[in-house]
Amino acid sequence: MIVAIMLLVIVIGSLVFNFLSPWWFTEIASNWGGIDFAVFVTFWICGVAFVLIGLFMVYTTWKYRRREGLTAVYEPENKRLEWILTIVTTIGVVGMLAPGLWVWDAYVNVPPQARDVEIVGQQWSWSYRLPGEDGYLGAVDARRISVDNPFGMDPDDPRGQDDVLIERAALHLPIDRPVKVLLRSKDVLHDFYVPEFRAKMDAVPGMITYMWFTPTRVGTYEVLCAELCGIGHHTMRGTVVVDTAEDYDAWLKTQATFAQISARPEGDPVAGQIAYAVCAACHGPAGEGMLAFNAPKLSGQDPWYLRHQILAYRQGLRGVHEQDTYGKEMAPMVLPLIDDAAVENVIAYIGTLPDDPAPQTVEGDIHRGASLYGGCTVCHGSEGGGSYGTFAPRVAGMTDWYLVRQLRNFREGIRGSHRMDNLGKQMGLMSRQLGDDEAINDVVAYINTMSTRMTRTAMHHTIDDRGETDGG
Amino acid sequence: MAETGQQHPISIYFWIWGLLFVFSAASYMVDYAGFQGYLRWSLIIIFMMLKAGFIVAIFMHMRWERVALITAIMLPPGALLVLVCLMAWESDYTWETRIVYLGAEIAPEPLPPPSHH
Amino acid sequence: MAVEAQVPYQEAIDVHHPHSWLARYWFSQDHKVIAIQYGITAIGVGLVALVLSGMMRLQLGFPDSFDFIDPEAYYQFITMHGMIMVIYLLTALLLGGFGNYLVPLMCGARDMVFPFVNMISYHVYFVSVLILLASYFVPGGPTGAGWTLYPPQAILTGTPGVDWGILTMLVSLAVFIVAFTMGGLNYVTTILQARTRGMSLMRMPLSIWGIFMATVLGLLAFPALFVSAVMMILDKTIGTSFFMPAISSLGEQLDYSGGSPLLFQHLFWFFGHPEVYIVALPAFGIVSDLISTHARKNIFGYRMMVWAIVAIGVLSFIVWAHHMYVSGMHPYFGFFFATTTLIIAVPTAIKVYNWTLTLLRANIHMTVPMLFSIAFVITFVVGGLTGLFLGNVIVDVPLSDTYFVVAHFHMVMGVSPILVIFGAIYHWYPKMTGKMLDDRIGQLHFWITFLGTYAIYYPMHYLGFVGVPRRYFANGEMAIIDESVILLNQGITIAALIVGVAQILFIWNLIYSYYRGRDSGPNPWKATTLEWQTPETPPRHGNWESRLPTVYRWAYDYSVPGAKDDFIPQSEPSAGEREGAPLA
Amino acid sequence: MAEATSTQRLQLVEDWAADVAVFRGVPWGKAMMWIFLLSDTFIFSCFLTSYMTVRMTSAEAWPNPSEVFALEAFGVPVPLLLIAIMTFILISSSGTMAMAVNMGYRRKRVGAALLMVVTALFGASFVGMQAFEWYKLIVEEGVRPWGNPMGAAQFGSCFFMITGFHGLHVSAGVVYLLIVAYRVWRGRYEEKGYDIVEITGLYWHFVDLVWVFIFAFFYLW
Repeated sequence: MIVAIMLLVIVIGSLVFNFLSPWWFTEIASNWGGIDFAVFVTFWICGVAFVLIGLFMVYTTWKYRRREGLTAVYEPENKRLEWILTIVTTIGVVGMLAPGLWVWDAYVNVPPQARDVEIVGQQWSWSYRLPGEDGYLGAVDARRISVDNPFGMDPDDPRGQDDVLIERAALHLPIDRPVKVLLRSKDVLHDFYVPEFRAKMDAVPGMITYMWFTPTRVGTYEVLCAELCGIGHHTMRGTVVVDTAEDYDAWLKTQATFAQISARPEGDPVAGQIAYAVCAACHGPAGEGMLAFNAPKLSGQDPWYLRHQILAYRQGLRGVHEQDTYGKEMAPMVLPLIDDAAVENVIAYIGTLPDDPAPQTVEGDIHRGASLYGGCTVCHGSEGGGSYGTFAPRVAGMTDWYLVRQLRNFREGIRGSHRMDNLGKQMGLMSRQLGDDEAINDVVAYINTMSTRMTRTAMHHTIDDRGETDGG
Repeated sequence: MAETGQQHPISIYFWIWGLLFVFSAASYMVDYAGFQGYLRWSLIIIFMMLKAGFIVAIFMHMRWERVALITAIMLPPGALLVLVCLMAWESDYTWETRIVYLGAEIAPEPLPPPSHH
Repeated sequence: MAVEAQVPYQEAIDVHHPHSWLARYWFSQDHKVIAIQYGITAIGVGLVALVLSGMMRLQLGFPDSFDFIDPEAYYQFITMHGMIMVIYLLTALLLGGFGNYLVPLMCGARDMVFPFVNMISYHVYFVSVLILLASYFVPGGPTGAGWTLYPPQAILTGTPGVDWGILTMLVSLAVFIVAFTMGGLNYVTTILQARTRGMSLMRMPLSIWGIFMATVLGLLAFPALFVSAVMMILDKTIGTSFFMPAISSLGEQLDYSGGSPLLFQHLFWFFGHPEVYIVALPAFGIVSDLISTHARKNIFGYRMMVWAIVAIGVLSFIVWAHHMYVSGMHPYFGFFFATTTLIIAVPTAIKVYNWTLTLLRANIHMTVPMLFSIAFVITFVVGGLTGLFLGNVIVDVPLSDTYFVVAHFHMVMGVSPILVIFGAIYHWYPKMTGKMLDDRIGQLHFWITFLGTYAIYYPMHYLGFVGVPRRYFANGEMAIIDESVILLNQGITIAALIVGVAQILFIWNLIYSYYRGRDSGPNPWKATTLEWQTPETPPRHGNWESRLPTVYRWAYDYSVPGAKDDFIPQSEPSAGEREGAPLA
Repeated sequence: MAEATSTQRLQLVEDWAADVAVFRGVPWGKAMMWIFLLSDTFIFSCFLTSYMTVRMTSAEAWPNPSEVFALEAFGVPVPLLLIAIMTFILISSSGTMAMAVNMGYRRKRVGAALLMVVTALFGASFVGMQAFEWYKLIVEEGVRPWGNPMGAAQFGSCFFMITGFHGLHVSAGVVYLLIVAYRVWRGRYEEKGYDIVEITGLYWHFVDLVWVFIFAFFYLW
């Protein structure tokens, strides 16, 4: 008796859950309504089958439960019934499969007017490449990938010169124009997944995969990685912005091509020195950082990181959170750097400043810090030297009080909370591992031990610390 | 009963032995003579299948086994044929993306426009 | 006559009568002892995996609350949990445990055809478990590559356990495959060549059919895993490039070139999909027998059931790439694999119909094994139907790699087989020990497990509809996630913890009833199959007296009209019913 | 002919429907060996399929095995010379094995044992030549599992892996043969019958069979 009742509860309960559930697909933002339709068909055919079988079991377990005088009927088989059920099932299966294959056919056949976009996955960020005016993407080779050529472009391929390179920033797409997405991976498997687009495809190293869709709704969408790609898998986020045609064209004009990037003159430290005068007021004449002005040490920091942060301030990705007092102070300070050349100059000048380890002010439990730092190693390096590959800045030998504050800001969402700031979001997710302020102090205290080690190494061998740490 | 199990005139083994020598020599000659392309591949496969067939049928006595055993052993490798065919198709596809998009050296100049499957 | 000549068992038994504890319980060649060895080891290692799943749920329900779970540890949990559950618990318990115990008894044989090989099989399995568990004690800990172990990720920096963990995992798998092959050859040969008189294939209980087909699948599918494990070990240790193309990992150029990551995925799933049925088919078979026995009714459509098992087994070799729809394989494969996958749904559905139709006009004894069987059917229906979503290629696209997949495969090859295993243990424990398991504890264990697992996995499908990706250590701020999703996750975690803790009831019942349980007698369920007709309970080594039993009928003569009892054992001669014999 | 097939079909159904044993008259050991060989077939096929895949996906040139494995004879490089000799040796070992089986069933146990020892010797010489070939490839041609001067890295990887795995099978077979030969010679199977020789033979022929495929697909293709 109770079994029949419980089965009934399960069938009815599942139905009620389904109809009351607030959990369903997000509103679609691409042409793949067909996918939703196929899900819909499958869902209802399966739902009806579930309810029928469930209710049938309720009936049998209630009607034929053990009772006085009840005997089972001996009935080895019933050919007719079995055939009918087989045929009904087959019809149901065909009913699901036919629309499924129909839509799949559309999914794998790209319309000829679709424009190519290349998506490059790496641990743990997304980059993009658009063919320039010629409509072709230039040749690439994993062997060419380096700090200076993150996309592995072939510099001799004429078709690659006008390719637009968007490194670790948002991808913009024009609305209502089909795009063919070509996926490439530098290292491991990734999967480009925007829930609102429904479409999804793995990026596989050593080959190119593809899918296509047409964005149909203007908006900003979050990109997730849907294929396990290492310990940063859950932090591998990106942004896709679907624009109107005009907005898209305006955005495209601001993006640099491969040729422009290659032709960029190196920064001029002499010109940079003049611009640096403004910075020196807070960051110190030698870029050593000053606690009194809450300004961190700049000397010895990787140039790509400095560039990225200056741009983040300029674009309003950083220093906008209302609780980020010092960030908000910094934000207007980058405005005098009016163009890319000015930024490059000042970075070049900072590169000439002496890299003396910052004084140590933070104390904590080094052993606990060492074990907590385990999770940081993959990106920041076991010696805290940072890595361009993971876009993680150097932390060893930098101003430790600044690290403490930034870790706190990350953890509490004061920094890295801007929806377009995917790298900040990444650090935010990782920093949650440090449960309390004590943990932050411990880990920074451990980082301080690296800076002493680093200085010693530098004194004895005078080798480049980045070369040292990247090996691990 | 075991004594009568798989006992066959010894001459047949000599015959097959000789035949295997001939087929091996023939497949070796395919290489020596430098045949190329489909002719080479089909000859290699023909001689290979002949050799494999004789080893299984005569040396391993499959020819004299009952049909139940023959079917039980010979049918399951059909799954492997599916695997091999699909993997060949798959490899060809992977190779194509490497040539078309990853600028492998064999790529002809100029490249054809990106093809859509 | 040839077979009879090969069975000089009577002497063998006397010679082999073991005396010391070690000879009796460790170096035993008795299939029943080996079965229990397999069972205890598998359940033991399964408990480890259960604890790991509890820790994963803690992190998912209440992120940032547990210091000791960092991303590294989390990915190690999911990997070890998955691998242990699929291979070292389910495969080992269903085939090594139930296969070993039931095959000779139900076929009417004295033992496996090669008992010595069978014993070695268990020892090698034990070694593979030790190697697996050793990965928690090697530098860097176990691998965190996910149970699918996809390269390049599995052997590159950025994944936990990339130096030692992955190697212990791969070596352990290879060793397991050796163990399985030794056991599996025995099961298959015993079923094919060493049945008793009168036991034709079409009179075999469905349990044996399921175990037989699953073992055949294992013998043919595990090679693919073995080969890929060998190649990945070579890629990792001596730098070959089978699965590794040119790679720039974390900013560093590696020496690999030209390999194909997709090759691994194809090989893995060429093993992996049959593996699903290696777990499912024995469960299908066993549950058929449980339902028939406890409903006092013949299984409905026996012949269809057999052919469905065979069809599922054959088809399982040509559906593997439905795990790879969005892997970037040749796009046209989608058509082929979606079609074959949905074809396999037909025989599977027939099995479900026949289970429910067996209940129709039956006399259902709501014993604990019956409860678990009914729970299996409803759980399997949900798991099977959601499988159609994932098999129907385009529907898989938005759902793959989301929690829908997690919910689906836990329903269909996690909870379903486990429910059958519980039912089977309640069913056969009396034969193994001579004692009944306690009924009240059993009922309690059943209700918590059944309702609890349903509460875990049914709502989890909806996380997948929302689009929440799987294998995320923490979701953080994600555009598609709102408060309600977080709440749902917490609810699932609480249900999972309750179910996990409730398994103590089961373990307690096993131990308690061994000492205090009611005596069962030889055939407490009044079942027809041969294992219940042994002269002794538990049966001694050799199973039967000097004469092997002879089989006169199929395994499902329950409630035969005109019969004295509501069951007629398979070994009962059909003397009294020659005229109106209902069986064709 | 048609009549024969129809009786065969009948026999097929009868055998599968029989009680006790499906393979009538087939001893347990032989049935088990056949099923094991089936499983082993899947192992080698997966190795060869992987080889096919990496070779077909390779964008780099595949070294020409005919040149790589050439051997200098009388001052002239002869393509695949050693491989051809190895092939003939393995075929000969299969021949002697087949006759050992025959001898066994005739209960000529000394002859069977001797022929098995000859088979094992052929096998051992095969492994020896294989070792020489590896040596030549590694030391003289500079082929390594992770790379080679001639082209795609997978050439070496596949070669060492596949021939290595086959070589292990041959070596295990040699040991197996010697053990069984010794027991046959001692008369251990006088009562039980000589199925064991046939079972050993099945394994040995299988090893030869695998070589046929390796020869065709790796060396000639």
